[in-house]
Formats: sequence, structure tokens, C-alpha cells
Amino acid sequence: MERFLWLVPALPALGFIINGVLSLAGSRTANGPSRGLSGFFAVLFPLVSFILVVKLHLDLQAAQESVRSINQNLGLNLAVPTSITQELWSWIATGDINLSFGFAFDGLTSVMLLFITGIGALIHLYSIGYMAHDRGFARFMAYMNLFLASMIVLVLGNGPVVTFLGWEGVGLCSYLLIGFWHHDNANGDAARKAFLVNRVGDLGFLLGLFLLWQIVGASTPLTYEAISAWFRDPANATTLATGGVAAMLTLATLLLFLGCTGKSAQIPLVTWLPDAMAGPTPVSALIHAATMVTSGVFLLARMSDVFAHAPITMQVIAWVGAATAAWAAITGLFQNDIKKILAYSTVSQLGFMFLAAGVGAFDSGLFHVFTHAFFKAVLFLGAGAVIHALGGEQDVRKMGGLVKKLPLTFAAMFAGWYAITGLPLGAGFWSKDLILEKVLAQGGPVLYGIALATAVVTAVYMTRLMILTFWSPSRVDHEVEHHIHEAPLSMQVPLWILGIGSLFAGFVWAGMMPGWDWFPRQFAYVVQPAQDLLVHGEHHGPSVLLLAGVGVGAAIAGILLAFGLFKAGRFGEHGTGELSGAARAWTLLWDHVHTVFGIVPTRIVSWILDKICQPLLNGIVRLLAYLVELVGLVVQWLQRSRLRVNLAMSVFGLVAVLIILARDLL
Amino acid sequence: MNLHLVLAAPFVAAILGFFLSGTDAKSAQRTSLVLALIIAGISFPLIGAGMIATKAVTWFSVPVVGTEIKWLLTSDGVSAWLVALLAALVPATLLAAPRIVGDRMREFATLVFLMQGCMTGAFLSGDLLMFFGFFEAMLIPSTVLIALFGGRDRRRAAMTFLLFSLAGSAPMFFSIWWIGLSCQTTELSVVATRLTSQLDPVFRPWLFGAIALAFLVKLPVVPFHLWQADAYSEGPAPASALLTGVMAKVGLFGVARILIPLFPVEAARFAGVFVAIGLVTVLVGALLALQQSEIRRVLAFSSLSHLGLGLAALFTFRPEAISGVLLLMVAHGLSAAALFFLAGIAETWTKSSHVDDFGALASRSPLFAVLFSLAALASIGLPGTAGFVAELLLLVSVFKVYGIWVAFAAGITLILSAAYTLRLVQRMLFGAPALPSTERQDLSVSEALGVAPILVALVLFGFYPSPVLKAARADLLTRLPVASAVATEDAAHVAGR
Amino acid sequence: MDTIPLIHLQLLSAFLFVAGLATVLLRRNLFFVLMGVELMLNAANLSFLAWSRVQSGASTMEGQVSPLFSIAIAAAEACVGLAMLLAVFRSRESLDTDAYSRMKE
Amino acid sequence: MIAQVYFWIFAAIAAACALGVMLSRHPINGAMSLIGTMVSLAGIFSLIASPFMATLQVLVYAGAVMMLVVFVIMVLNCAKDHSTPLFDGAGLFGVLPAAALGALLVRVFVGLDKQATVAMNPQAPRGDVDAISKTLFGAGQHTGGWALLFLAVGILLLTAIVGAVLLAKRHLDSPSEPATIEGGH
Repeated sequence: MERFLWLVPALPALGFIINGVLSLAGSRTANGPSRGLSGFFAVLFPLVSFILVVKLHLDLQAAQESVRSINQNLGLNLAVPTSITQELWSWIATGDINLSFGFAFDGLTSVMLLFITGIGALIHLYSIGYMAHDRGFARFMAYMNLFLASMIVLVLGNGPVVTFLGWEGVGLCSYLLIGFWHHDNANGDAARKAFLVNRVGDLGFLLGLFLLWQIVGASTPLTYEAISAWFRDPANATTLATGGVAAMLTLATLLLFLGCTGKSAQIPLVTWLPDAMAGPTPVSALIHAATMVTSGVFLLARMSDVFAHAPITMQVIAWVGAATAAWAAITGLFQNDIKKILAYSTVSQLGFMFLAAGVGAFDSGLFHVFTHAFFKAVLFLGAGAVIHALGGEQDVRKMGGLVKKLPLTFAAMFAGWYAITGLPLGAGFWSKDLILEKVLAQGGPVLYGIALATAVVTAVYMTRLMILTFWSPSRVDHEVEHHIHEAPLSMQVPLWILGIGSLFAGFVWAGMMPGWDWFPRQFAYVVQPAQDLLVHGEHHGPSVLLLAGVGVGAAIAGILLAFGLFKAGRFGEHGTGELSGAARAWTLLWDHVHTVFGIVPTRIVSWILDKICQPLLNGIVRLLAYLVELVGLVVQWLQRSRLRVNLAMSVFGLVAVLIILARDLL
Repeated sequence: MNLHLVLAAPFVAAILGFFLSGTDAKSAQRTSLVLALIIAGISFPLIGAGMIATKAVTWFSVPVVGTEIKWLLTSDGVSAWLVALLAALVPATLLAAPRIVGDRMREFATLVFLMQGCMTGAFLSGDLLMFFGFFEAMLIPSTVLIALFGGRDRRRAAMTFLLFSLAGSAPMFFSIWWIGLSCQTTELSVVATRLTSQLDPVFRPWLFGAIALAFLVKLPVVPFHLWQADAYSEGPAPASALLTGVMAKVGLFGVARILIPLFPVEAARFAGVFVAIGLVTVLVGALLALQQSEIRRVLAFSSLSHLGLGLAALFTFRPEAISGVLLLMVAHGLSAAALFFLAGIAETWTKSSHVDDFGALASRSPLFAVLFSLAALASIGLPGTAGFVAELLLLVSVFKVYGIWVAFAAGITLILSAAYTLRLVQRMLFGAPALPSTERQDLSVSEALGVAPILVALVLFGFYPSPVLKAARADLLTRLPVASAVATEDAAHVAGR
Repeated sequence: MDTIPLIHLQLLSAFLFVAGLATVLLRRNLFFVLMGVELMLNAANLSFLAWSRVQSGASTMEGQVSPLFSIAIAAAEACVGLAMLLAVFRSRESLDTDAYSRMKE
Repeated sequence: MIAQVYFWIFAAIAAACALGVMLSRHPINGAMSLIGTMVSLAGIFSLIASPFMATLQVLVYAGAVMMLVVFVIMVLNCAKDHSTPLFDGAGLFGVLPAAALGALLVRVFVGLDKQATVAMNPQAPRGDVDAISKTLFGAGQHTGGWALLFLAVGILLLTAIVGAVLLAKRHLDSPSEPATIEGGH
């Protein structure tokens, strides 16, 4: 089976090529390329990939099981296989560097891939309906397939450099898809911003990688397996303890984390994600909610052994996560664009995940990634269905009363809302409470307080969204109102599946019920050593049930608050203007930071270079040229003027020669 | 593989070029294309041939002093790849040219072949003076190309180009003359062994600097870059593609193949200066590119920036830097050439080179848009293209020798290059069309066929760069340890003091 | 005899030579140019003869013989020079060297 | 001792006449000064044991060559040259190399003089006809090939005569016309 590992990313890549060719070939025809053909391929390949992943997952399980049973029966101590690996070819081999292009499929990968390909396939299906009337249908599908391929490479890569290939690949697809409707320059700007902000993070990733590589030494191959092994090796503990190496490791992990903040839209590189909503809604669901933006958390878990050795970095991660979660949640309160609300919600939830990772609960963070993928995907797809029904309207102030018109969509979104607010037994309930519990135990009361407050605010803005969209009286324009219709089946099916998922996905790790821990078991061997390193001894805090009660209480408090505030139509319902005042300043806080510290200095320096240094240099060269010309004029005059002068010059030459010849006599 | 044949082929093609039809541009293009493909067919096998050389023949010997000038062609991994790169770009040039040169295809093709011949000669020369001859000779066809086929300000651009290049290489001639006198020969391999013992250490830095200047101007680097933007933007785009795609590489090639091997001690001694120049070039080039509003000026400064990184990395003397630089030369040669080809074609649609006069090419010319954005992405070093592997290797080598902060400074180019390239892409391909036009203009099949293989190669080398990397390993590494040993010795010496 | 120091002879020779050279370089009249050349040749002759007095052995006579040739060449030069002067004067109606240099313009 | 006195007299005349050549306005004056220099030099030649050269100096130089010059001056009848300044700006440019050369020569000669190795050789043979003709035409090992050179000079002179005739031919052929009086322009 491992021989076919490469097929998992290759199939969507093939889909990209087929759809790309279709798109180009059909670009000259009147109706554009065939949607049926294009859609078929676009969904087929992710689906086959998903099936392949399931099969691989089962194979891995079976292999592990068989080794375990052999060990048990025969009393042996054989190593349990942790991964299926495939090295395809030697990628970069020169000097000290020896990188192979290969994939490694283990528990962590399989969990990630299961929902990436699964949800990915569903969203592709949804896109067929959503994009049906768009001329760029095949192009869209091509990009989506390429994204999926890149994402799979990101997760499946056997080392950080292969991951980086996918890392930038998903960034590219994000760029292409945000700017998908490229006739509007604003979309292009948003896309460019996303790419550039990500590039800042990517540079951090690369530099961090260099430092990391310096720490582990050139003889250690750059694969996750080898790096983890190096950090777990007790022999290296003394090396790590020395001051220089420890500082270097802190810097390395901080830089790697910078990469994660770029991809996962954390402070300070948070600004691009809300703008990224300029892309089509399925893109927001797949890339900017469910999969790509969580790759930062994935990387933290992947390299948990490394991060666990850098306590300062872990502190930074936790605080950055908490700050982002709080900031984004508050920002979400002010937004009127349905997708922007969800975008800030995504940022906030990502903050939760980083908070979890930062306090040393990598598995809880990943669990939230998993549940979040379901409920945020369904929320986005539901929002997409609403936008679709309203003919492109995204302003929640112009919605309302849709619960009767779009019952099916409402049901799906309700499931998503139920999950994200953390009401009991929904997907978010399990993961969020787990995080809160871990934060209290390992991060202290301050972080817990921030997280809890954020949970309240989360419930407020999500409930506001639901009220303004579905429950309040209709404010929809009359012309639009006649055309409101439920989405086609291809959009409905993914909604239902994901809706059900967001209600029940949490049961893969129902912390309160012993035995319901399929999820963390999958990749325990990846993150457990790191977590053990960070957590010393058993923590005796409030009981799990009490904490869950507090969490649910926070959610209910938030919901009630929202009903109190918005049912009466207090703010945000009326008016159509842009944000203003403090709300605007708060929303654009980090944009301003980027402008002041990044963009403006760059602009100034480049302006100085172009408008001052360049002409100056040019002037110097001109001056030199004029000097040469001047000399030329003089020489020309000498040549042209007098016989005697010419003669005098040759005598000068004669004297010079004589001086050289007679230098012994002088 | 007969190296003489490889060298002679372009010149023969240039001579045959005189007999092409002067009136029927299409037939001239077809015939020259066949010739170019034949040359490519002759040149490509060099890659697999490894290190080969012809028998050294005494070309002439200087009277009185008795210095022997050899006629000797050598090919190693690096030169083989560069010759192949050149041979691959020439057919694409001919395919991309018709819209720009119009009826004068015959003259264009002849000049291009001449340029190819001179550059091939420079890559294959095994003798310093021979190299210098070809190095200077390539100026003639390229200047004529700019002056004949360029834009409004072509004459000034051609003159600037010529004067800068001549001024840069004049000291090199002096240096070669001195080396020839001291070593009694100008054969590269012999000079390399004799130079350290035969030359007064007081003069060596000057000779080193004189040779370095020629290559730095050719490359170019800040502050010798003033000719570049003018030449690339005023010259005919296909020729600019060759200028940046291959001729600029002669500079890097010279540094790697001549400067460092001949003067390992000086190279090690002044490595810091060159790294600094390289980094300044990287950043200044990128920042200047941000300010430009003409397509080809953006591309010119982008070339400046990318090649600066190559220079900086070369002077780390790391083996991965050598491989990386070769890959950078190939990757940048391909991607920059593709961008120039496409930019040239697009400029014929709007009759303008200003970015604001474009827009919405993505919907009007989808094929163009796909190829252009692919080339742009390759040029910013997106993983999966050859540029990424190259930049990764270069950054690694800079990091290893100069540490994280220098690597960070060099790495800023990753962000800046994305900034200016994507800005260009957006202004050209996206948004609303600047000039109302109903007709759908797109690339012709032959133009697309010229550019597409370049992009395929870029992606191929992005995933499987080993052939290129291995080629560099085969050759220059033999001399590198000398330089790095001296560098460490120097460092120890300094530390000891 | 032979009590005149070599240095005096040489300094005289140098003076005459410089005077001749200065005449050639300073004067615009062609006659003076010719005469300056003659003066320089004379100075050279003096130098030759003076040097021959400090030589010994086989080469002593060389200094005595060389002026002979110098004089012969001077004669030839004067001959051709004057002929050219005549020809030039015919065409330019002038003996001013600066007038000739304007021929190129 | 007496030789020294003679030398100083001759040297003074020669130097004064050389200055005369440089500074005189009329070509005739210049020519006369030059003859003075040459005659004085002939005297010095005989003082330093070169009677043959002294004779030649008077006969060929002062006698023949200068006669030719004076003759041409008279033919052209160039009057005193008032139209062009004796010295001008460009001429100043000529002073520098002349002065430089002079300084160089003086420096070298004085330097040589200080070296004891350079001294008059009392045994040096006199440059009389006998010795010179033996040197010029003598056959033997140490002849130095002067004879060949002598022949070559003969050919040179012949060529010069032919050349002079050719150069001046147009002038000779052309019908006589009033010679231009004014020099200059």
C-alpha cells in the first residue's frame, strides 16, 4: 500500500492539470468549458484521495495491531510501526544538504488528511452548485484541486522542506482563489496582501528551519522523524542546555512560529484573513477556515518535540494565541459582513488552538482544529448558501427572517452555531472545554480568564449573526426577496453532512467519557513526549465537570446577552455605512501596525533610492562622462591646434622615456 | 562531443543567416528556427559529457616576452549547462520575435546567432585571452541589436550599455596582460597553478579587482547597474531576454570560473566585500523594482536583485552555494527570459510599456495570462519551481557562513520580490482594461510553444534539480577548498592577532 | 690639451640642444624651425666628440666618426627641408607653421 | 690652461649665438647667428683633438648647408616677420618640455661628472684624417661596418637631392611670377 502513498497528493494534482487544460481550452468558446466534465473530475480526484487515505489509515492501524498482538502473544518487544513512508527521489543533494522528496503517513497525518480530503471533497461538491453560473468554473476547480494537492503535500511531507513546498503551495492557491474574480482590483489587492503577509511568515519559517538545522547538525537528515528523534535523545540534552544553543533554539522556534502566525493569521500577521473573504465562499470555507489556516497548529504539533524545549517560545505562543482570540472575537462584534464575522471568528478560534498548543496541549489544539473544520465549514457554506440565495448580498443588516425561506440552510447553520458556541455535546463543546481545562491547569488563571471571556464574546457575535440573518424580521430588498430560493442539491448535501459532523464530530474525543479517545490515540506518540516534558506531575484543580459547566454557562450567558442586545435591534441593524470610529480603529489595528512598521518604511526607502540615490548615481556617472569628454576636448584641441604643441607633447613623452631609461643616473 | 563543433555552429548559422530571405520574415524565421534547433541538438549532449576539453593548440605567442596564448575549449558541468541554457533560449527568442522585429527577421536572427556564438565561446574558453576576446565580442551584436531593434531611446541605451561594459572590462584586459607576462601563458588551468607563486602579492589584489570589475559590471551589481534598466527596457524584448537570461550569467560564470579559482587568496580576503555588494544589490534591486512603472524596468531590477544573491552566495565558498548558483543561473535564465518574451509580446498589443496601460489581460488573453503568471511565480522562487531550490541553497550557504542576520537581510528579497512581481501581475493581468478594446488578443501558437517548454523545465527542475546540482558538484568544488581553507586561515590569523 | 673638463663640454652641448629645441618649439617661422634642428644636431656632434675623449680601446673612434654621418644627414635634411619649405610656401603663401596646422580644418 | 681660456671664449660665443637663433626676428639674422655658433663649435672641436670634424664643421655646415639656407631665404625674400609674435601662448607650452629636457640633461651630466669613473682619457687618439679614414674604410676585425654606413649615407644624400628636385620642380617649371614678399599670411 505504501507504494501508492504518492497518489494521495498526485490525484488532486492531476485534477488540477485536467481542469487547467479544460479551462484554457474552453476559454475561447462562448459558454466556457464544460461544467459537467470539469466538475466531475474536480470532485472525483479528492474523493479517490479520501478513499485512499481511509484505506491507508486502516492499513496502518492493522499493521500496528498485528505487531502489538505478536508482541503480546510471543512476549516480544518489536517496535510498533508508527508510519508509512515513501521516499520518491533525492530532491536536493549537494554539500551538506541531502533532502529527499518523500512522504510519511502516520497517525497525525492520517487524522489531518481524513478531514482535509473528506471536507475537501464535500466542498468541491458544494462548489459545483455555487459556481455553476461562473464563467471561470473550470479555472476555479483547477485552483481548488491544486490547493488540495498542496495541502496534502504540506501535511504528508516527510520533512519541513517538503512541508514548505505545500506551505507555499497553499499560499499560492489562496492567492489565486482570493483574487479569483480578478476584474475587481480590490480582490487582487486582498489576494496580494494575503500572499505577502504569508511570505513574511514563510521567511520566518525558512530562517527558523536553518537555525534548527544548525542545532541538530548537518548529519541529521531534515525529516520530522529524525528531528524528533534528535530532540528526544537524552544524549542531546546537555547540548540543548548550553546557553548558546538554548538561545538559538528559542530564536529558531520563534521564527518557525512566525511562519505559523502567517499561515494561521495570528497576531501580528493577522490582517490578511479578513480581507481574504473577497474570494468565493467555498474558498473561505475550505482554505480560510477548515484546512489551510490550521496548518500552523499542525506544524506546532508536528514539531512539538522541538517547541517543548523552548519554554519562552511556548509562553509567547500561548499569549499570542490568547491575545488573538480575544482581539478577533471583539472585532467580530462590529462586523456587518456575514463572511467577515465568520473570518474574525476563524481568527479567534485559531487563537484558541494556539493557546492550547502554547500551554502544552498540542492534542487539544489539534482536536479543536478537527471540530472547527466541521463547524466553521458548515457555517461558511451556510453563509454561502444565504449569499447565493440573496443574489450576492453579504451585509447582515440587509438579511433577516430567512429561517422560513431557507429552512434547510438554517438547520445546517444552526448546527454550526450550536457547535461553535460550545453548547453541550456539540463538536465545539468537547474541544473548547478541553482547551479551557488545559489552559487553567497548565497556563494559569489569567490565560483561562481571557479564554473564558473570549468564549462569551464568541457566543455573542455568533448569536448576533444568527439573529440578524435568520431570526429577526426581514430587511431584505423586495426585488431580491422574490428570488430567494434554497440552494441546489449539490450544495445541500455537503451542508447536511457537515452539519451532522459539527454536532457529533466531538465524540471522537469525549473527554468525560473514558474510552472515547480515538482521536488523541492516533498521534499520541507524536505529541505525547513533548506534552509530558511540559507538564510536570498531576494537576489537581477543579473537576472536569465543574469546568464544563462553567464553559457551558459562558456560552449560555453569551447567547442570552446577544438576544438581549440585538433582539431589540439596538445596534448594527440599521444603516448601511462602513465601520467608523473606535470600531474601525480596533478592526484595523494590525493593519495600521503593518503600515507603520512595514509598508511605509519600505516605501520611503525605495522612494529615496529611486528618486534620490538613482539620479545621484546617474549624475556621478554623467559627471564622469563629461569629465572624459572634457579631457577628450582638450586632447582634441591639442591634436588639432598647432604643430608646435604636438611636437612639445612628443618631447614630453621623450623626456618621460628618458627619465625611465636614465633612472639609474638620477 | 566535439567542442569545436558546438562553438562553430552558431557562427556558421550566422553566416547562413545572410542568405535568409530579407523580405519574407516568415521564411527567415522558420529557417533560422531550424538552425537554432540544430545548434541546440549539438549543444545539449554537452550536459552529459562531463568534463571534456580539446587539445590545447598554441594560437599565437607574444613576441619578445614569449607568452603563449592557447586555443583551447573546455567544458565542465557549469559551462555545459549554460551553453545548453543558451541553446534552449535562442529558439524561443526566434519564436517570440516576429511581432517585435517585423520584416527584419533576417538581421535579427543573424545577430542573435552571433551573440550566441560569442557567449558560447566565453563559456567554453579554456584560455584567459580567448575568454576576453569572446567576452568583448559579444558586446558588438548585442549593442547592434539594441540600437537596431529597440524602442524610442534605443541609441542612448545601446551606447550606455556599450560604454559601461567597455569601461568595466578594460581593466580586465590589463590584468590578463599582466598575468600573461608573469605566467608565460594565459591558459586557465596553468595560470591557476602558477599565479600564486609567480605574481607579486602586492599586485595580486589589484589584478583581482580589475577582473572582478568586469564581471561586476556585466552582472551587474550596485553601483554599476545603471546601464541595465535602460538596456533591458529599450532593447527589443527577445534580445533583452537573452541579455538577462544568459549574458548576465557570464558575469556570475566568470566569478565562479575565473575570478575565484585564479585568486583564491584574494577571494577569501575580500569575500566580505563581495557578500556586502551582493546583499546591497539584492535589496536595492528589489526596492527599486517596487518603484518602477514600466514592465521591463521592473523585470530588469528584479534580475538585478536575484543575481545579487548569487554573487553573495558564491563568496561563501560553500559547495551548496556553487550548486545553488548554477541552478539560479538556469532558473533565473529561464524565468526571466520567459517574462521578457511575454512582456515584449504584450507591449506590441498596447504599444506601450507602462503597466497602467494594461489590465484585464487575464480575461482577454487567457493563454498569455497563464504563462505570464507561471513565469512570474517561478521568478519569485515559489517552491516547486527551480528558483526555490536555488534560493534555498543560496540562503543556506549565506546563513552557514554569515549567520542568521545576514541570511535574514538576504531573505527579505523573498518578500520584496513577491511584492513587486505580484504588483506587476495584478496591474497587467487583473482589474479593468486600461484601454477599451473588444478584440481578444492572445499569443499565437508558435509564441506559446516558445515559452511553454521553458516553464515546464522550470517546474521540472523545481522537483528534480539533481542533474543541475550534480553538474556543479563535478567541477568547481575541486578548487573551492583552497579558498575556504584560506578563508579559515585568515580568520584564525585575525583571531590570533 | 685635454684640460677642458668633460662636464663643461656636456653642459654646453646641453645648452645648445635646449636652445635648438626651444627654437623649434617656440618659433612659428619655418626657417627658424629648420635652424633649430641644425642647432640640435650641432649640439649632438659636440657631445659625440666630447664623449669620444673619455673612451678607451677600440671604441674611441666611434665618437669621432659619428658626427660625420650626423653632418651628412643634416645636409640631406637641410636639402629636403628647404625644398619642402619652398613647395609649401608656394601653396600656402606663408611660412607660419600655425597656418599649416589649419590645413586640417 | 690656454685651452680653457679658448674654450670659454668659444663657448660664450656659441651660447650667445644660439640665443640669437632663438630670439632673432629676421631669418637672416638667425642664419648668421647659427653660422656663428657653428664656427665657434669648430673651434671647440679642434680644442678637443678633433681637427677633422672642426674642418668639416666649417666646410660643410657653416659653408655649404648654411649657405643653402641663406640662399633660400634670399630667394623667398622673406622680409622681417612682424605679423606673427615672436612668442605666443601656445609657445609657452613648448618651454616646458624644453626646460624639462634641459634639466634632465644637466642632472645626468652633473651626476656623471661626480662619478670618478668618467674622466678624460689622455691616450685617446686624435680625430685626424688619418685616424678617421682608417676607422671608416679600414678592413679588419674592428672596423664596425662604417664603410657600409658611409655608402648608405651616400645613397641618402643622392635620394635627398632627387627628392629636393622633385619637391621644388613645380616651382622650377612654373613660369616666373613675382615672389610674394610677405611671409605669414
